[in-house]
Amino acid sequence: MDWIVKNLWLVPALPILAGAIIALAKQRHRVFAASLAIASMAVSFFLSLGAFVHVLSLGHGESVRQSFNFNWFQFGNEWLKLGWILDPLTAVMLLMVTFVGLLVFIFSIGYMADDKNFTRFFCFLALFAGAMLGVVIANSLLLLFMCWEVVGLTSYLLIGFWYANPRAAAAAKKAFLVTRIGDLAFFLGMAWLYSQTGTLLFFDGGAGCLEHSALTALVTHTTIFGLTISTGIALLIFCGAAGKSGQLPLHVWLPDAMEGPTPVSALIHAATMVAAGVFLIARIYPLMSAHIASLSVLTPTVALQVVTWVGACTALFGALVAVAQYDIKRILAYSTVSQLGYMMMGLGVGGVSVGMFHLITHAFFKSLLFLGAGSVIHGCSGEQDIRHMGGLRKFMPLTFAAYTCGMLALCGFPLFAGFWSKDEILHAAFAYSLTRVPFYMGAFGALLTAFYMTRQLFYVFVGASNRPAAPQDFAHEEPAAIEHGHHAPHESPAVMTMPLVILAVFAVLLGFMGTPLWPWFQSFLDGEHVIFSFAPFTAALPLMLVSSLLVFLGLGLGWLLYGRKPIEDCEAPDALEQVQPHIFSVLEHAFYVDQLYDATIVRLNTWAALLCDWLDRWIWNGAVQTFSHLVLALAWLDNFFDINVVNAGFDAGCQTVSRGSRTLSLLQAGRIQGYLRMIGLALIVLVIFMLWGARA
Amino acid sequence: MTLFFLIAAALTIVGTAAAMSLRNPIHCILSLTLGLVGLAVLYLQLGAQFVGFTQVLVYVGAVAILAVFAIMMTRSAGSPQQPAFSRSWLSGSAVAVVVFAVLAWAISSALPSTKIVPPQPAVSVNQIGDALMHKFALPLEIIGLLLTAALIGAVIVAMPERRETP
Amino acid sequence: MIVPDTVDQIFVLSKHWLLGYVPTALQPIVSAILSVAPVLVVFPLLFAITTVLERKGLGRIQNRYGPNRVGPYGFSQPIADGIKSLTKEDIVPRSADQVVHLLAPLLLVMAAFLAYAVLPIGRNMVLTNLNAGVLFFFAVGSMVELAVFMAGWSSRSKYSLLGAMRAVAQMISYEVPLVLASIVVIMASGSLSTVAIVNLQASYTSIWPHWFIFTPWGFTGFVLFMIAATAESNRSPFDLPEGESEIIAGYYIEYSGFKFALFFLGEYLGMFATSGLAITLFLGGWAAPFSFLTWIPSYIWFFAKLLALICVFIWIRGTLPRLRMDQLMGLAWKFMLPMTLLNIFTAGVWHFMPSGFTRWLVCTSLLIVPCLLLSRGLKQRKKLQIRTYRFAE
Amino acid sequence: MSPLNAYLLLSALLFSIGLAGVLTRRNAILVLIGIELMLNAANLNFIAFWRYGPNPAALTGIMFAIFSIAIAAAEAAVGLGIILAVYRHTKTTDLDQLNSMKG
Repeated sequence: MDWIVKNLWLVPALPILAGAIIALAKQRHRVFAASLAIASMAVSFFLSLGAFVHVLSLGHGESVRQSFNFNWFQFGNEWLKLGWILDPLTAVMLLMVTFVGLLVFIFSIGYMADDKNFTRFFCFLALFAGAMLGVVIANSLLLLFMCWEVVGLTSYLLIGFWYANPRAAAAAKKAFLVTRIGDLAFFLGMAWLYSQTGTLLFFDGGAGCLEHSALTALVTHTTIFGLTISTGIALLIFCGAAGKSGQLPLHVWLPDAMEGPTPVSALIHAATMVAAGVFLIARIYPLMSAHIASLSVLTPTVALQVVTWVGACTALFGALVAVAQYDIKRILAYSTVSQLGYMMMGLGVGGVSVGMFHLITHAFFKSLLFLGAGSVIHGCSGEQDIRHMGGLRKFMPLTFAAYTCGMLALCGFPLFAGFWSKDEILHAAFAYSLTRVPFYMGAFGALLTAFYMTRQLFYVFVGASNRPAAPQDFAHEEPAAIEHGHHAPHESPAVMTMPLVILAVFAVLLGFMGTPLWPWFQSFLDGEHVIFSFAPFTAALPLMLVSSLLVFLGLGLGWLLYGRKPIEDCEAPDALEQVQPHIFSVLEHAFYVDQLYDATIVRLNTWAALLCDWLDRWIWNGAVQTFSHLVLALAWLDNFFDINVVNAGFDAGCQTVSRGSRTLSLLQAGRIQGYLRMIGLALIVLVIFMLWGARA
Repeated sequence: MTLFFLIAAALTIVGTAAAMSLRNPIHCILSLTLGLVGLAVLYLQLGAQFVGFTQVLVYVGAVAILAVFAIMMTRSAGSPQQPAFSRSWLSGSAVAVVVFAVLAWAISSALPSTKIVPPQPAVSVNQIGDALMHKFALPLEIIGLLLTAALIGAVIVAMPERRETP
Repeated sequence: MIVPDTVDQIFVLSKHWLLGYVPTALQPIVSAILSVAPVLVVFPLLFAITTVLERKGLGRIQNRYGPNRVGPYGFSQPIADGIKSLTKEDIVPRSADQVVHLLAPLLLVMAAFLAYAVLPIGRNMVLTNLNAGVLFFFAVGSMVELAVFMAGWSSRSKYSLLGAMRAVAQMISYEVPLVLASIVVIMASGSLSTVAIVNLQASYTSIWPHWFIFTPWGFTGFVLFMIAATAESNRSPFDLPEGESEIIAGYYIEYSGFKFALFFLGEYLGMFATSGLAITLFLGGWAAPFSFLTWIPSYIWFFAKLLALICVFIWIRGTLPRLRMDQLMGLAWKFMLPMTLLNIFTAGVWHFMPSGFTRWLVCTSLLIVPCLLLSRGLKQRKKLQIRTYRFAE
Repeated sequence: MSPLNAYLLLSALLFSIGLAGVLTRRNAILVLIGIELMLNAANLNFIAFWRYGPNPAALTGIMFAIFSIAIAAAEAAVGLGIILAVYRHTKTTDLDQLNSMKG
């Protein structure tokens, strides 16, 4: 075992340690906190780099995977074991998380400079980074789950950072609860897995739950509806992933999570945390794809089919809703939802490498977009509604340039990072054996993505600057912006623009590591030798052309509606709204999903609460009261019985006895003559008796 | 039913009745002695001379005197203040009368009234002496023991306790 | 000798002669009367003579003349006394119990006279030859105490009551030794009837009579009997009840006139009766002292012995001082009783031992030694204790 | 009315007179005398049955009478002793007052 594998635990431990130390620091130790967090992140980044190089040097095949397990605690005569693993998947994720995290840390120094709770913010960030790294390196589902929970906690803390603002607190609570539902399913799956395989370690020298022996055991048994156990467990764990990655049913918390500070959104709700769900599915991919030997290797199992369909629906849904949003961060949130849908679909149809490639690229350009939005908000002193912005091109040229690179990468403009990764997914979807529908949904989604990104671009950066004289409700504005005053928007300082530039560079260049021409990334993940060949490129060429056509179509539509005539009046209805007011309002309210949930689950909850309260108040309390009254009555009865019957009876008995004894004692009154009289009478009787006998 | 028997019986009955009914205890004792002498005469008439004379010797000589002494020593010699008879004298006498009636009835009904009178058995003191010494030797010893015990007992009971200061 | 026999039986024959004239129906009653009448006459006359004899005897003992005014040498003094007692007024205390007061002297005299029924005055001259003669004598004797008590109590005076109580206590105490002493003779003779006892003593060996007195237990028995007898009849050393110096006249203090005389009569008759019994038991009754004197009629001998005993009584009365009450009681219970019991024992020994000198030696020593020991016990000078009243508190 | 019956009746009468005395007299000594009387009545019965009984030579009647007289005398002596002791203790011979022995 190499040094790096054994000491891999340092990567998550350092940020957590930094978080802990910062937690003890006082509010005014701002510089100390920031520097400590960034330092720990940097060291983790270098360690990850070392690990990445080590994995590269290992070569290919099964030996690529190295894990280190240790006994955690003993219950009964069994030892519960935990451990961490270093394989290409881990290496890539480590690299991505640490690098993006580092950039976000640097960015947030500038962004949060004016905030009072600066140190607390960095403490939470460090804690979050450590937990995320923990999830990545975990070789045991249990350790993964633990870090998973800490990640959920930190997301709650960070979303609700400005807890004074009630909307932020509500959003944090909502995020926490929704992910909690998913985690519950995840936990059930984990428990079921443990009960079946007896261990939670992924790779334990052949005995791990993801290894061949355990998988065959899981596959052979079937549960309800004929599903194999592996499928059941996989689906349960997928629910956890869906919750965390904001898939369709459990996505409602993601848009509301924008209440948190923008670096948070960038780091957590774009790059890392939401990606954790996808990483989890990638990690347990062998379980998902396990099937009885009779089926051919490539036929997708039921679990993967479910992943695919959920991914496709989420992608389409996210894209549709993003079109009708006014808040700059809310648009990006829905776009993240849509992209996560793409990733899930990629995993479902293409396999681990396809999904992971899009994840990595998405992490970079989405965090770029968020940070860009952050600097815009920072510049416009807290203004978030795109209708109040406009023409910022002149005021913030650097942010505008970086933002456009991110936007083009997101839309999948040819040769940008997004284009390659999204194309891989669409290619895999097109080649999907079962149905072609996911491909069409994906294509339409790509079109919509291009459309709403151009809409946003034109609203924010292009056109006349129609900032209102006085910004309406201050309440929900960020407190930082308020002190900023109302002078004209200005470019963000260097500490904020520098990460933007770095990210922009990556957003553009990252795609080339996984092109069909030289699929290094895919082979690296699959552990094969990368071969430079034109065959796959030529095969994928037509599909690439189709997707680029869609992108251009989207851009054109966007320019048609918003670019041609600059938006004069911020109050005027949106262009799309004029065309289709009804559909627009539906989209704007995200298909009324929140309202649906409120109407159903929340109301059910309240009713249940009322019912419980009523039940408790009347039934249980009543029962207790009646029982106590019963006991009281019983006691009173017993007392009554005791006094009147027992005592009275006993006294009466005693009196009769004493009276009887008194009368009897008269017989023995001590008068001798009395006795003698009696003897005389006895004599008489005796004589009579004798005579009577004699005469008879 | 000789005249002599009637006289003696009358004497006894009058003596005893007076003994039981007179107010003054001393008079009672004296009338009792009269009754007892009458009884002794009856014994003589029945031919038991020895028993008759012992009766007189023991009762008139000893018991009467003893009773008189007892009366003198318990200071009830004078005519008693309270009524001589106990409160429930009526029931007592009633019981006595009923007892007499029952006994009389028993006697008259039980025994056959045979008229034949067996000859007067001649008993000499020698015969009594022999019987005492032979057939009734054990009872004689026991009576001797009993009398000594009674003697000592009576003395002890009646003796004033030693702690009586003079 | 025919002549002495008819003279001896003259009274018996005369009685049968008289009976001949009586119709047979009345014969039992007349015969009873005829035999009782002489006793009722002879003994009161004897009483009269002894009063004179006693007063003249005492006088001579005290070196003075007795009564010598009435009749020759004062011998008709009893007639004068008799007339005096008859003419004296009979005073009865108001608080006295009339009936008992009257009955007491009568009962006393009656008891005394009844005693003579069993004494054999002469050969077959006995009123009733009872089989249990001695028992009859004692039974009747015990009525005397009752009479004494009646007399003392009925006169309702403290002195008379005290005297009566003393007399009764004394008589009861001495009755026991009296009876036990006579038991010796009964045991020896084997019969309770006085006539048999006298007939047993009437035989002679050579000239000496077989009187019981001539045996060691006989002599002690006679002495003890005589002591008890004097106590029984309240005479001389034992005349505490009518000790003149202390309580004037004892239980007959409240009597006067004829009742007073009756008391004296009863007392003397009692004395004659007990001495008569002594004679029949120890001195051979009517038997002559010597075989050659048997020709003298038997009743002469009885009365001669009687007069002799009377003189002894008078002699004792003149010489011995009066005893104290506790000495009297002590003598009775501490000396007399043990001695009589011992006497009975020696009589038994006497009966079973072969006759001869050893028998005499053993018996006399058996009697003398305890007598000396017991008498020493009496002589201890006991400190005169303060008189403790034995009243039942 | 055979002589035996006469004697028995007489003794019954004597007995009931004694009993009446015992039951009615207040003075303890007179009660004792009453008891003596009852005993004498019994003796009379003994002698009567001896006299008119089948086997006078056996002398059992007389023996019984003698022993009974002896015992009666002893009993009288002890009884009077006790009465004296009671008197010394309670200063009274009245039976109605001597009722401390009661239930």
